[in-house]
Order: sequence, then structure tokens, then C-alpha cells
Amino acid sequence: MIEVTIQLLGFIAAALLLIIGIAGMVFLDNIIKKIIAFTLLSDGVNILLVAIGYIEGGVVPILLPGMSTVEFTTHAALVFPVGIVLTNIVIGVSTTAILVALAIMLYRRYGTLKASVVLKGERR
Amino acid sequence: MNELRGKRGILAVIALLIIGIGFLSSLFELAGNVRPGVSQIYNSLAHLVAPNNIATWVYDWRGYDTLLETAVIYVGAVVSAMVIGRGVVQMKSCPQEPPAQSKPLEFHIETLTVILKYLGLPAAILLFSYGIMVVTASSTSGGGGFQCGVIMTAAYLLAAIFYGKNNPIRFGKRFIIGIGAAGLGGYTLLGLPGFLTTGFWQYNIGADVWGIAPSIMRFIFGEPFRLSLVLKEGVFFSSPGIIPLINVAEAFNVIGAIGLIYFAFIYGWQEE
Amino acid sequence: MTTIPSNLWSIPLIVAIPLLAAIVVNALYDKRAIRYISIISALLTLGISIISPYGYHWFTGHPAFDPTTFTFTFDPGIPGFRLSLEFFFGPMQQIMIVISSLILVFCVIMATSGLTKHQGPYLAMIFLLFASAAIIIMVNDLYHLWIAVEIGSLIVVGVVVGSGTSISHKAALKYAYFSAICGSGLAIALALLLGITGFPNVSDVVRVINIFGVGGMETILYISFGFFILSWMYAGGLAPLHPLKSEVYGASYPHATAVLQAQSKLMLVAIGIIMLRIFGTLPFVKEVMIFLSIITMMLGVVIALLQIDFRWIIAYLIISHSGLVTLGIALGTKEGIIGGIFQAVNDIIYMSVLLFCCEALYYFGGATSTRGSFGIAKKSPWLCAAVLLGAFAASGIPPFNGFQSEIILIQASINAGFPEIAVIILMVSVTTLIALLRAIYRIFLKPPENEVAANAQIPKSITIGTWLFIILTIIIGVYPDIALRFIVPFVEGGFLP
Amino acid sequence: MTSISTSYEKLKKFLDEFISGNGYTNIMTGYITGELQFLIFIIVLAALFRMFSFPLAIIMLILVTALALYFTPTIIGVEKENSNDLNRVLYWFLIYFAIIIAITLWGG
Repeated sequence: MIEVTIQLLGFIAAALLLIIGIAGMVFLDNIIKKIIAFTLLSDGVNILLVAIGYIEGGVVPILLPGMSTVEFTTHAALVFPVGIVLTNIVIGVSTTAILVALAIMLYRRYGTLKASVVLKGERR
Repeated sequence: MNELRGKRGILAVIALLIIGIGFLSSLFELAGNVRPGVSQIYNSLAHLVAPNNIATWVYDWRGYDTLLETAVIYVGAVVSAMVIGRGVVQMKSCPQEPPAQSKPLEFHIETLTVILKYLGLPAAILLFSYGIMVVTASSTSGGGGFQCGVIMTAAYLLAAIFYGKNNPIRFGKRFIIGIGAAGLGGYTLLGLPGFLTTGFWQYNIGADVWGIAPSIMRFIFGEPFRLSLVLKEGVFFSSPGIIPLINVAEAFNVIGAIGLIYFAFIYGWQEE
Repeated sequence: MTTIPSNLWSIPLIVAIPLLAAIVVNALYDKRAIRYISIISALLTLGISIISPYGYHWFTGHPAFDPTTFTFTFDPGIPGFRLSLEFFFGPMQQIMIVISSLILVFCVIMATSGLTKHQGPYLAMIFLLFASAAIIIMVNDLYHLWIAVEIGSLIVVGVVVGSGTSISHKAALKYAYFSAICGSGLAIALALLLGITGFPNVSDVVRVINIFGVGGMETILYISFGFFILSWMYAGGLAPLHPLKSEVYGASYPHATAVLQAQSKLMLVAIGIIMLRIFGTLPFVKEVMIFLSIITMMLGVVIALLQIDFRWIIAYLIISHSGLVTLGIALGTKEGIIGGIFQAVNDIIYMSVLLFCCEALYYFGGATSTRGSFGIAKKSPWLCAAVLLGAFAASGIPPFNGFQSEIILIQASINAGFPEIAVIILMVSVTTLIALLRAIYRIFLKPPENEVAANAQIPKSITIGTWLFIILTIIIGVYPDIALRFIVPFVEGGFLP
Repeated sequence: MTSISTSYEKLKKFLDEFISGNGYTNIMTGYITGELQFLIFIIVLAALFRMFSFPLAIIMLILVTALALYFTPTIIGVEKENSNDLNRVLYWFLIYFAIIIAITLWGG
């Protein structure tokens, strides 16, 4: 029997977000909806990372007065996976900005946001 | 959207299910079996640098990564502005189709309620000062550069929404780009002192955990931010070193970058 | 024996100079000084990569933790867990970076002389593109690899939208869209690897997996490989994503495409080698990589045959030849890896020749379509000779460099027990010639039916660049040891010395 | 099974509808070469299955050859499937990814 821990719940949430995100990016046709699906995907990655850094009964990796260094070492959340989340947020922001800017410009040119119309295959 | 209807759609759903099942089954194995690895070493050395170990991780243990991460948002801003029309280039010998014109957004500020109209400016100013507080209050521990930038640009956006294009907090384009360049350039150049004195780029000479920086540099960068940490084992004298400076540079960069994104989206881009 | 430095001076400069140059030119925007600043920075980068010694750089200067003695050490020879980010500059990295910075120099000169006024952001993107490529080939750290791949993809979008046309906007949106998916995929792969090993450094990950095992969590390794290969696919435009990557190549200006293809090949080599190191011992991993490369190779070349524009033909051929590079790495034998990396070097060189010739066609009014015939051979016989020599080099005809690497790849695949792959490599090289000659005949050799600019002046930089790279193809073709003596030690001495 | 001459006719008909005017013959050579290339390529690819299992490879080889010859000209389909349509690329991306996961996860 699988023991249900907070970490496992986090993983399941991450996996669901990821699958919903990929499904949205593939099956939805509106470019803006696709971008929203990407933000779901990116949040799924964030939750996955936070859950990997989770420690049962742990503390935030910030030293507070009165702590012991040995205890801190064993109980603080894993700082590496938690720190990567910051990077992923920044990357998500930049990618979203670029995608939205491109969507705006293509909308001005074609007057629609349907990927099957704007981004259809064409011969050169 | 004919590509994903019918048989193709069913196949795509099956493919998605395979991916999902594989991913979930792997995560069931991972739960509870995560190896701490290098994170524990980082945590065990936290008291020597700064109390906020996430900030230490971001700016000291992984300082160069964070430089590139900072560059990511800079690139994001420059590219978004480029899409809108800033810096579009054509071959002189063979001009192609004219680049798309980007019109400024239209604001309808007449419909705002009186409360919003009169509380908007104080709110924006409050946000602005809050941003400054976030980046300066963290001087002893680092952290908050990105947050400060986001808060300040939020104030900028708020002002634009409430007061239209001629809002009180209107940055010029040169100013925004200059701030961004100063931020990222400052962050990059903060690697130089460590490089010149110890040979390691972005060596945190102020904190100097390993004692390889010359004492003069340690004095210049370390002493102003020295702090004492009262822990169970005793009092540790730790120092974040150049982390607060990097933090300020990061804040400048983020203000410049997100400001440029907002600017380009709101005002469009016209060459003078 | 001399000790390997862990604070090699050149690595930060190779990365920081393009970064600073990008910031400065972006801020200057439309000033004349941009030209001089960018040329000087590109030359500086080239010089540094030529004279640099070999070694490591541990950014932020934190030592390695030796778990056997519980001490910290600055000696990279001692196998310890690296606390800081590790870069390695070895012979393979040197030849890759030297060639890409050579391309960067010519690209910058061509861009500043041939483009309209507001070049600042565009040139900034080109500098950052080079920097990201150099980082990816030098890095030995998964986390940093991920950031570099992400920033690289955003920069590619920037380079493509630089021309501001609707084709480029569409290509950029599609590419950015996949960068969003595949970048997240790489983040997941990294997160899973971090979860089962606890370390981000590639050498540490490999060591942990080899010594401690994965504790019955092979499934995670497989899933991690699956997500990892997404980034490989998309960095090099491998099989399902080849239409998008070739669109990116075709929609940007040819001088930018030269840097783009160099970056993509560097990424392919770097990510491929990292995948081999981490997952190489798992069953079916190499087979998946081999199949992806073969499909890419063939589809690229077949679709190149159907194109009716010189730029798009080259774009699909670049994709197809990326398949050759990945094939060598995917074979996993020493010979194969040598062949793959050598093919990457040669590929960057001869594709640049073709792309520079394509850039010259812009000075005849953009006469790149094979629907018309322009008779450019009569107007500029030297350009025609150059493009023919480039086509011969690309199709592996003996005195040129393409021959040398393809023969290594063919031998490697026969020795690995796959004579069929050798047949496919031969087919690819022959078809490359057919696809190129079709276009060259229409554009250059056929008597003109369409008007082109009467007295087009091709800038000297394009002529010099083209012929310099042609001379390089011949030199490497005649004396392959010039390049191989950089590549062989890298492969023979384990993946890292 | 179609002979080469009739598949040539089919291709010509397709191209007649598709491309008009100048450059017709030039494009035709490309299509014919591409067609032959692709046929040989999928046959070789089927033969490569021997790295997993030899009898399977023989069956695959015969099957694929028959199918490929039946479906000539394949190049039109190949070109259509390899177009730069975002949704089509996404579809193939998903399929490839699922196959890779399935092979590595449950095949090994």
C-alpha cells in the first residue's frame, strides 16, 4: 500500500497540472488559451520542484536566532530544488511575455487568434 | 482544427495517457525517497554567509546561474519590445515587407470611479516605496531583488491603468532601457572584484567563507554588512558580502526589463 | 604533470565579454559606435578562445566536498562533490568555440554593414546567442544547462523576429511555443535527476548513479530521459520538430542563420554527450537516439528536395546534417563520437559558406527563389564558384572536409554493426548534392529569364568570409588531423580529463 | 501495387494542380527523387528493426515494402505530414514523446 504523504500529494498535483497543461497546449486552438495552458504547465513544474525539496516536519531554510546548525542542516527544506523555482518563475515570465507579444502582433495582422488559421502549414 | 479530430484525436489522447501514466508512476516511486545530496552541504554552511539560505543559494552558491537567470528576463524584455517594433532591421539592399505597426493601447479612464481616481496615486506611491523598502531592508541577508522590481513595475502599471498614458509615473524609454542595462551590467561587473583578486568569477569576497580573498577587499565589501547570528552553538559572525549589492543590481534590471515590457505593450513603439 | 586549474581565467571572459557587449549595444540602439564595439568584442572573444589554456572554472569559487575525508578541496583532480558551478574548457570546447566565434566576427561585420540603422537589439541577440552556445558546450552542470538552453531559445526567437516580417513572427511564435514545452520538460528532467541523486553536477550525478545506484527507481531515470530528449529534439530540430527549426533558419537573415546553426550544433553535441554520460548504460536509450537521428537525417534531406527557395533548401539541409551529428553521438562508440563531433565542426564550416553565399544573393535583390532563373554566374563568377565549392563540401566530395567526417561516421556505423546506417549516410550526402545543384543551376547557371539588380556590389566582408571558410574546408579536408587532434583527446581521455 | 510510371502520372497530376507556370520540371525532379529516397529510406528503416528482433525485422520489411509500393506516391503525404502547421507538429510531437516513453519505460 502506498503511504499518502504531503510530498506525494504535491507530486500528484504537479503531474495533473502538467498533463492538463500539455493537453491544453495541444488540444486548444486559441493561441491565448495555449499560452494559459503553458502557465499551468510551468506551475506544475514549480510544484514538482517544491515537493522535491519538501522535508517531513522541516523548516524553511532561513536561520532564525536560537536554532542549532546541526538541526538546521537536517531539518531545513532542500535548498536546491526550492531555489530553482525562482528561476522557473523568471523563465515563465519572460516566455509568457514573448508569446503574448507575438500573439498581439499576429492578431493585428490576421484579425484572429485561431492557431489553425494563423499558424497553418504553408508552402514556400 | 482538423488535425486533432477523429482518429488522430484518439491517438493523441492515448499518447497523452501514456505520458501521464509513465510520469505519475515514476513520481510514486520518488515520493519519500528524495536524496538530499548537495542541498544538505549548502544548509550546513549557511551560518557562515547569511541567515537567509535561499538568498545565499541564489546569489552566492549559484551566483553565476542567477546572472544568466537575470539575463533571461532581460532577454525576454528586449525580445518582446523587438516583436512590438523596437530595433527591427531590414537589409538595405533588399527591403522586404514593411514591419507591422504597433499602435498604443487605448485607455478609457473616464469611467473610473472617483475613489479609484483619488486613491490610485497614493497607492502607486506606496507600492513604489514598498519596493524600495523590500530591496534595502534585505541588505543584511540578500533576497528581494526580483520582488522589488516586480512591485515597482506593478506601481507603474497601476498608474498607467488609473491615469492613462500621461500618468504621473511615466518612465521614458531611454530611462527604462538605461536602468535595465545598468542593472544587468552592474551584476555582470560585480563578478570582476572576485575575478581580479582570487581568480574566481563572482567570488563572494565580502563573505569569504574559504579565506582566499585579500583582506583589503574583504574590508571594502564585507564590513558594512557584517552581522552576528545568535545560534545554539554560540554567536557566529557572518557576512553576506556582495550579495546586497548584487541584489540592488538585480532590482534595477528587473525594473528595467518588466518596465520595458509594459512600456512596449502600452505605448507601442515608434521610432523618432 | 601540470595541475589543472580550477580558476581558469579565460572561461568567464568568453561569457562575460559577449554579455557586456550585448548590454552596451542594446543600450546604444542606433549609434555608429555599435559597429566598432561589436567588432572589437567579437575579435576579443575569438582571441581569448584561441590563446586560452585548458582547465576548469568553478564560478563563485566554492570548492569541492570530498566525502571520503570530509574536507573541502580546490583540486579538480580529486573526485569530490562540486559546490559551485563547474565549467570545463578543453580541446573540444576550444575548437567549437573558436569556429563559432569566427562565424560571430563575420556575422557581426555583415550585420552592421548590410542592415538598416536600428541594429542595437538585433546585435545584442546575436552576441547573447554566441554566449549561450559557448556556455552550453562548456557547462558541466544540469541546472546551468537548463538555464542556458532556455535563454538560448528565447534569443533564437529574438534573432528571428529581428526582421519584423509576418513569416518571422509566425516562425518565432511556433518556436517559442515549443521552447515553452521543452524547457519545462528539461526542468522536469532536472528535477527528477535532482530527486534521485541530489546533485546537479553531471559528473556527480554519474558518480552517484554508478556507485550508489538509483535504489530501484529506474522508472524515474527513464522518464527523466524522455523529458531530456525533448530538449535535445528541440535544440537541434530533430525529427518531429524539424519543420519549425528549419522555418527558424529560413526566416532569419542568412548571416544570423550561420550563428544559429552553429549554436544548434553546439547544443546537440553538448546535450547528446551529457545524455550519453547519464543514461548511456540504460537499455533502449541509444536505440531511441539512433532512430531519432536517422529519421531526422532522411526527412530533412527529402523535404529539402521539395523546396523551391535556396534559403529553405539550406535550412532543411542543416537539419538533415544535424542528424548526422547526433547519429555519431548516439552510436556511443569512441569512433562514433569522434565522427559526430568532427561532423559538427565541418558542418558549421561548410553550411556557413553556403549561408554567406545566400547572403550575397540579397545584394542581387533577394534572388533566392528557384522558380526564377537569374543567371548570376555571369554577373559574379566568383560567387558561383564559391557556392559550388560549398555544395561539394556539404555533399562529402573528397578534397573537402565533409568527406573526412562522413567516412569516419560510415566506418563507425559499420563497426557498430549497422551497415544500413552507412547506406543512409551515403544517401544523405548524395541527395544533398542533388538538392543544392537543383537550386544552384536555376539561380546561378541557367540563362537569365528574370531581371536582377544590374550592378550589385557584394560587400568585401562576405567575399572574404566565404573564401576563408572555403579554405578552411579544404585545409581540414586535406589534413583532418588539424581538427581531429582537438577532438580525439577529448573522447579518448574519457569524457572529461 | 502501382508501377513507377503510373505514380509518375499521379505526381504530375498533383503538381499540375499545385504549382503552375515557371519551374515545373525543376520541381518535378525534386519530387521524383524525394519519392525514391523516401521509399528506400523506410525500407532501410524497417530492416534496422533487426537490432530488436530478427524475425520481426523480416516481417516488417516485407510489410513495409508492400505498403509503401501500394501507397505511392508517398511524397505528397510526407510533405503534408511534415508541414509547419503548429497543430500538426504538436500532434507528431506528442506521438513521438509517447513512443519514446513507452519504449524506454516498458520495453527495457
